[in-house]
Amino acid sequence: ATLDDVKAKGFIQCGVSTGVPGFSNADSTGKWSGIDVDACRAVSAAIFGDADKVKYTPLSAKERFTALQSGEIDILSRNTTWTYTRDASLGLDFTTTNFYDGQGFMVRKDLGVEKAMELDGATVCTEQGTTTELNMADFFRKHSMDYVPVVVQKADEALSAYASGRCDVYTTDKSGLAAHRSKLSDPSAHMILPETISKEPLGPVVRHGDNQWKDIVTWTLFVQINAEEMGISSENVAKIKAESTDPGIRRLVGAEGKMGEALGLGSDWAYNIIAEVGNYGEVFERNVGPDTRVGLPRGVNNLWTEGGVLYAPPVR
Amino acid sequence: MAIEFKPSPSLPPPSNAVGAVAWVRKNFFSSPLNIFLTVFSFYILYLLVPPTVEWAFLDATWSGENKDACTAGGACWAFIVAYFDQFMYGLYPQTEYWRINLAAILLALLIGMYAIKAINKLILSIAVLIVYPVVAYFLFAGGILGLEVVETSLWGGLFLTTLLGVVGIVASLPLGVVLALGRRSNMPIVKSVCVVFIETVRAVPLITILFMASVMIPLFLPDGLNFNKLLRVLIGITLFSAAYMAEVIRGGLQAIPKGQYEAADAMGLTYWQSMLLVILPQALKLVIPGIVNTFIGLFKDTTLVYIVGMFDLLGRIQSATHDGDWLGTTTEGYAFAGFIYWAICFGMSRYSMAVERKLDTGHKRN
Amino acid sequence: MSEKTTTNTSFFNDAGNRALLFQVVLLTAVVAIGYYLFHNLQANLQNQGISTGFAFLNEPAGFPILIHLIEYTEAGTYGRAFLVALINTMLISFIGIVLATIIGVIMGLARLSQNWLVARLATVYIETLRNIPLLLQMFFWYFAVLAALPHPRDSIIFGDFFLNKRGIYSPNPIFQDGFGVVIFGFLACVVAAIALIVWAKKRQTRTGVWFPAYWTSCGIIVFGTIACYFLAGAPVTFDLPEASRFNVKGGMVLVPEFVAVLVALSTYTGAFIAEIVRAGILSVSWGQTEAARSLGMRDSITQRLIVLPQALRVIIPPLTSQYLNLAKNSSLGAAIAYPELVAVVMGTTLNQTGQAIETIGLCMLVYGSLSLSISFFMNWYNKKMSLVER
Amino acid sequence: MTDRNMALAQLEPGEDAIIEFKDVNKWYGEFHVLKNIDFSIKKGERIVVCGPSGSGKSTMTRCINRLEEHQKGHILVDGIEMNDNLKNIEAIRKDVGMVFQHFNLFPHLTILENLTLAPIWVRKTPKKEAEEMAMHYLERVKIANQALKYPGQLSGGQQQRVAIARGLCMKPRIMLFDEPTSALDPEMIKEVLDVMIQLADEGMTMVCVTHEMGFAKTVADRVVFMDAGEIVEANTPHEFFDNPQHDRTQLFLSQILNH
Amino acid sequence: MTDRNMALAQLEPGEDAIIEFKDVNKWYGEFHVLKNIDFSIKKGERIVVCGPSGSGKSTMTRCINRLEEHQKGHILVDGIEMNDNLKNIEAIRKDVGMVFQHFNLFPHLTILENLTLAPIWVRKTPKKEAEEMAMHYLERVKIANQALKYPGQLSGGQQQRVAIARGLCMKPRIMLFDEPTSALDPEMIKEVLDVMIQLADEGMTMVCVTHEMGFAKTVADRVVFMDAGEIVEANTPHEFFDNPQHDRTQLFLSQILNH
Ligand SMILES: Nc1ncnc2c1ncn2[C@@H]1O[C@H](COP(=O)(O)OP(=O)(O)OP(=O)(O)O)[C@@H](O)[C@H]1O
Ligand SMILES: Nc1ncnc2c1ncn2[C@@H]1O[C@H](COP(=O)(O)OP(=O)(O)OP(=O)(O)O)[C@@H](O)[C@H]1O
Ligand SMILES: [Mg+2]
Ligand SMILES: [Mg+2]
Repeated sequence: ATLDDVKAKGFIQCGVSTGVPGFSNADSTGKWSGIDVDACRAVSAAIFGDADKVKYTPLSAKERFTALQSGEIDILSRNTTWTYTRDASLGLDFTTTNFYDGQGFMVRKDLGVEKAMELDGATVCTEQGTTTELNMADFFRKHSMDYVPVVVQKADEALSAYASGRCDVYTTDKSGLAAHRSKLSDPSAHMILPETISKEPLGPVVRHGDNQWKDIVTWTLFVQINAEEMGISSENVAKIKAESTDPGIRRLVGAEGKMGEALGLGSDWAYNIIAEVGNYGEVFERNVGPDTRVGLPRGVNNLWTEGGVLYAPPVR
Repeated sequence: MAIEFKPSPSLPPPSNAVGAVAWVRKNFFSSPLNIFLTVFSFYILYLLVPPTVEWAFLDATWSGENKDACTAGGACWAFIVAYFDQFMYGLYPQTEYWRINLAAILLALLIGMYAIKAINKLILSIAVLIVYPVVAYFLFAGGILGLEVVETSLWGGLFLTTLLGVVGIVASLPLGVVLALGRRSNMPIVKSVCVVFIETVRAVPLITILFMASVMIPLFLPDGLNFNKLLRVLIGITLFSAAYMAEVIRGGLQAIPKGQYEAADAMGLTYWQSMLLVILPQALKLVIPGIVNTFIGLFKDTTLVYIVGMFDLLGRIQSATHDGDWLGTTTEGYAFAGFIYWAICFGMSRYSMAVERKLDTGHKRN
Repeated sequence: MSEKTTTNTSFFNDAGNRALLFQVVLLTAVVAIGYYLFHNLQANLQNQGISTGFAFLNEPAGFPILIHLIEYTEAGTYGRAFLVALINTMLISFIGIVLATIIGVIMGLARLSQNWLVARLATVYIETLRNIPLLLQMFFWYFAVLAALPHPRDSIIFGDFFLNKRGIYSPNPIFQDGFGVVIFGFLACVVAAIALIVWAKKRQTRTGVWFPAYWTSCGIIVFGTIACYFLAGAPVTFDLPEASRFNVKGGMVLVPEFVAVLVALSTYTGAFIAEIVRAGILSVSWGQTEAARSLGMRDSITQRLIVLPQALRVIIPPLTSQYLNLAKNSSLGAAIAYPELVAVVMGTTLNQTGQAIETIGLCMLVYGSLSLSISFFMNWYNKKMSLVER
Repeated sequence: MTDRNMALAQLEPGEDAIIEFKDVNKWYGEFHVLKNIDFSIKKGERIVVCGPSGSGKSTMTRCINRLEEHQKGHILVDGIEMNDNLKNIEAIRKDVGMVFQHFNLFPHLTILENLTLAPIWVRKTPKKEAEEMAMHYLERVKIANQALKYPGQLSGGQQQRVAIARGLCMKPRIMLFDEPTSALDPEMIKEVLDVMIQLADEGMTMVCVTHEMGFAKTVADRVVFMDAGEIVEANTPHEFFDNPQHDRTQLFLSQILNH
Repeated sequence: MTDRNMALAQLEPGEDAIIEFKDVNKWYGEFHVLKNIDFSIKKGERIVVCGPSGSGKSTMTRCINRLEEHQKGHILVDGIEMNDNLKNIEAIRKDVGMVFQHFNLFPHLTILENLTLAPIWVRKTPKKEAEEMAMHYLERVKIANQALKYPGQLSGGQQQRVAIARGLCMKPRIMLFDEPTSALDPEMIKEVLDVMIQLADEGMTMVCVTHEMGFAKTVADRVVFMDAGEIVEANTPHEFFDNPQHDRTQLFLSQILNH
């Protein structure tokens, strides 16, 4: 089973993108960061009590599924959209969603386009082998608009092609758009159109058939969401563990019961996740929040209690 | 009675036959077509050279923090300067650069030692081919003697390019020899296995092989058995160029006269003795140009690892040009990469010519 | 007589047995490894519930393809997409081979030119392009050249032709009724031209009198066809490109991806071909040229009848490998959005269906047969050439 | 020096000269290879050129059909001056046949095609006629039965004879031979010389670079001896062999005869 | 035919035979190249093999050290049968030296290395010893001073002598020569034959394919004449030249002697 393998080799092999700021991106010293990276780090914290026992494999969109299928990586955490076909026939299991996204369009401001419906006849750049490619096709077909697709092998090159003026429009998930816009030389000269043309639930993916591993990855995220809901953060978790009397919280941080055992983990697994990586809100703010270069609002990715859709099953 | 013969003195040629004027006339203006070609060539030079010189030198900017520093309108070499370390070493930790440098110096020293007569070439070769790789591996990867472990995923830049090239070259040669011998074997199964392998590999693009190596091999291995991606890519590259190498070497083997095989047989040498002592030394020497061409091809082909998500020199440059601070420096990046690859490949081909000449005077003098 | 014929030999010392044994071991090893890999593959596929088989080829693809010579929409099947990609690969290979050959021959001859400057320029061209990786050259042609071209709004316009970042736009001919007449006229002209050449050749054999048949027949084909065209009432209208909001609309367009791949492939391979051509020509000794000259033959005839036929023998085999390389290298087009086989099949299709084995197998099969057919054709041609010679 | 050239010039009236060298000089780069060659050859004359290796014999001969350019002086062949004019060169080359030491047959063509190529393409002879003529010459050199073979299938002597027949097929008025026998073994040399003697008997103008002194004695009208790019001596074979004027010639002859 | 073979067999008692051919047949594909060769050679005998080109002389010789395989019959060398047994072949080849017409020296090795290669790798002689022995044989063939040159730097006759020395260095008991002089000029032929005569005098068993009839007369114990894959006649030189039994032999000899 994957868990045993991972424990035996001492680290998690995590498949990430080749560089989307805020989601998974390596800095000039080779240190990876981003929401997708933190997903892997949280799992590592749950298993090893140390968030840094992760090795990263940068993958282009077209390599990613094969890499996971073949066992090259243990978790694919690389803004991958959860779709029916992928879940059902690729030999993959989507765990849960850590980022609710939707596809959008980015254009140059001086083009004078305000709405996606004005894009008839435009040239559109996107990355090869993604749902984006299909959504784009569906969108233009649905509205019987003409377009010229320029499908580039890697996201980076697709962005380059857009930047060099090969295309009028760059399309990908809106989070990606924001991240990519931050990479452009003059971000303010580009705008993201208001429409969202698809649902893009993004989350970590694991191989089909290993339920234990799937549960670990799934519940790692649920722990982070629950922690935010309960107000537990990396800052106060130690204090809370020592002082809290709320049985729900005590169960979560491992002060009571042996919740980790069912997953094959230690009882402080959730504690470690929160201590090492933080709760969901922390992860979001740190990587893509308004104060970062990417600058995304919390929006739909907020707790259900705050008007978002994040709703994690209780840990009990 | 015999008239004495004194050869008339040699006169200098008429001025229109030699010297700069004659040279110019003969090379540039000897016929209408020639005149046209000359004018046309000068026009092309005029189109290409001044703007290039202006862009690359006169108007270039050599230092700066980001693209905004490059205001002169020429090349923005500041970008290369800023990213130079990454282009050379990839994401290898800065504090550990000395390990790569040390390995490079060691290799240069070892190769330089070939020039010294007193050293036994066999021992030296063993050192270069067996001891050195082990030492270099531990230097690069670390993990012993208190060296910090450096993940292969951090290896990149020119370092990775060189590593892929050198390992591919060193490993594909012996494999190519074996395949070539196999293809010329008179054992039908050995022969067909080699033929099928060589022809299949030669028929498909390197990309497919790299793709297989980088993501598909694990599908063919039992659960849990897996090995490093860099290693898999190396194996892919090696197999690929071994197939080409085999064909080159086969050409050399075919050029050795049958008499040499027979003489070796008649002297009682075994198959492997006669190959190693008699046939291969001659065959390999014959095909040095072909071997070097394969090396150069291999070295250039290492750029394809970029497509399977490894960051060699080209990959590093390509991703650096996406840095928001340096957007629009694509041309500089490509020019730099082009120059490095060119210098190495061109150097290799010239070096091989020199080696060939040297071996030539050494052995065949008829 | 035969009392001491056979000294008993151990089984392993017999040359035949040894060879047999070795081969059996090798075969067993190959089969065993093959079986082992296959077995693992099956187990892995089963474990992970990955579907297998080629049924996906009949399912709708749902993704667009930039360049399609045959009818293709997003509603087409994966099989259709595969076909489109295959045609794109063959298209770029074929045009690339033709262009590379032309460039190679010109550059090879230029390097042998008496004109010092021309020879040097050709040398610089060859030594530069040969020693820089093709992928880099593709990136260069795509991104650097793309950057240099104007936005569609500031298109460079020559009459009905537009040049901008989106490509080269030209009028697209639309054939009306009556175009059949033109085609028929064209074919008739070709037949007439061939007849003329045959007649001229016959007459020359008979009487020795020359007739410039090649130029005349070119004239017949060109002017005859034009005449037919107007006689038929000019049955072609043009869909002219015109500037629209984002792009130039209508007309025929050569997209930058195609142009970049084509330029990169043909200039790169052309540099190799140039060296092959040069070596081939140099392999024909100067004595041959001198002999022809001393017989009073003009240099053009000497080249055509004496030097070239002999040089071709040396040129063709290495030329074949260059053609094969070009076909395989077209797969690098995937890196810059040219929708060829690797991009469409190993890229998008593989990603949507997840069937790595089938898609990669398909690709390898295609390249294998493409390579085979090129070398088959070239071997046939080579044989024909050498038959004529010997 | 001048008087030596005068002496040579006196030998030629020059009126019915078919080849005239007037003070010809040639350089290879800085190297002065032909010095003041002043010499003419009458119609029907048979000239043998000899001299030490490197003395410029080949160069002089090749100037006659402008396989080499000269830089000073004039060469007139059949009254036409050899200069950059392509028309002239073509016209002369039609009239001047040349046989090379290394044959230079076209290996990709049959013997017959080797012979008919130039007549068909240069002289515009009908193919049939050209072939008949070719067969005629092949018979003369006694290898008509080899017509459909390729050069690679013939022996050296046979190849050399094909080369001669090829030259003859253009019906040249002048034939140049550049050491046509030095690559052959004695038996083959005899074959080839026989053919040349036969040609000579028919009155063709011939310039032949050779060291076959037997041939020179039998056939030549004049023997020209060159050294260091100059014509040292030109005389009838009789005078040349029995009574050489220059000490250089004497030295050379003594070496050849002793060999 | 049978009685001829009988006659030949009678000449050999066969007891101390060192090479025995027993009814040997060989085919190249469909082509029957050796037919019923039945013949034996005594220790110390010197055999000269002659016959027209293509008659199978080389093939027969090369069967002795199994550079060629035979398909029927038996060949025994030193009592060991030549068959697929690798051990046997290796053992025989150590004992049988061969000198090829085209020398087949190894061009990438010096003369000395050419000579010491087999002793060192096959006989496992220490390098020093092998070199001493090599120098000894080089002296015997009078080219010790060339030891450090490469084959390409020697003349044909010298190369041939190196080839002989190389064969001798394995201290073989049998030497096979396949037309060792046919590529040489008369002067060099003499040099080489002298060396061979010297060897013969020392009692080595020799099989020599040659058309040097002088050599045959001086040295051979028996002359074997082959045609069309058969041994037509085998006899002492005296008998063979003065009193050939078969008209085929007579015809052949008349050609050779008239040449
Ligand atoms: N292309 C060339 N460039 C420079 N020097 C040359 C060239 N061709 C010939 N020479 C020199 O010109 C001189 C005359 O050459 P030529 O071939 O005419 O001599 P030759 O009298 O025919 O000698 P041989 O009897 O050896 O054929 C020689 O010294 C030769 O080295
Ligand atoms: N490898 C081969 N395949 C087919 N036929 C062969 C082969 N080698 C030799 N032959 C034929 O076998 C016959 C005998 O050849 P062999 O070399 O023994 O003749 P030979 O007597 O040595 O002639 P020569 O005096 O010309 O060397 C010849 O007709 C030759 O054509
Ligand atoms: Mg000469
Ligand atoms: Mg023979």
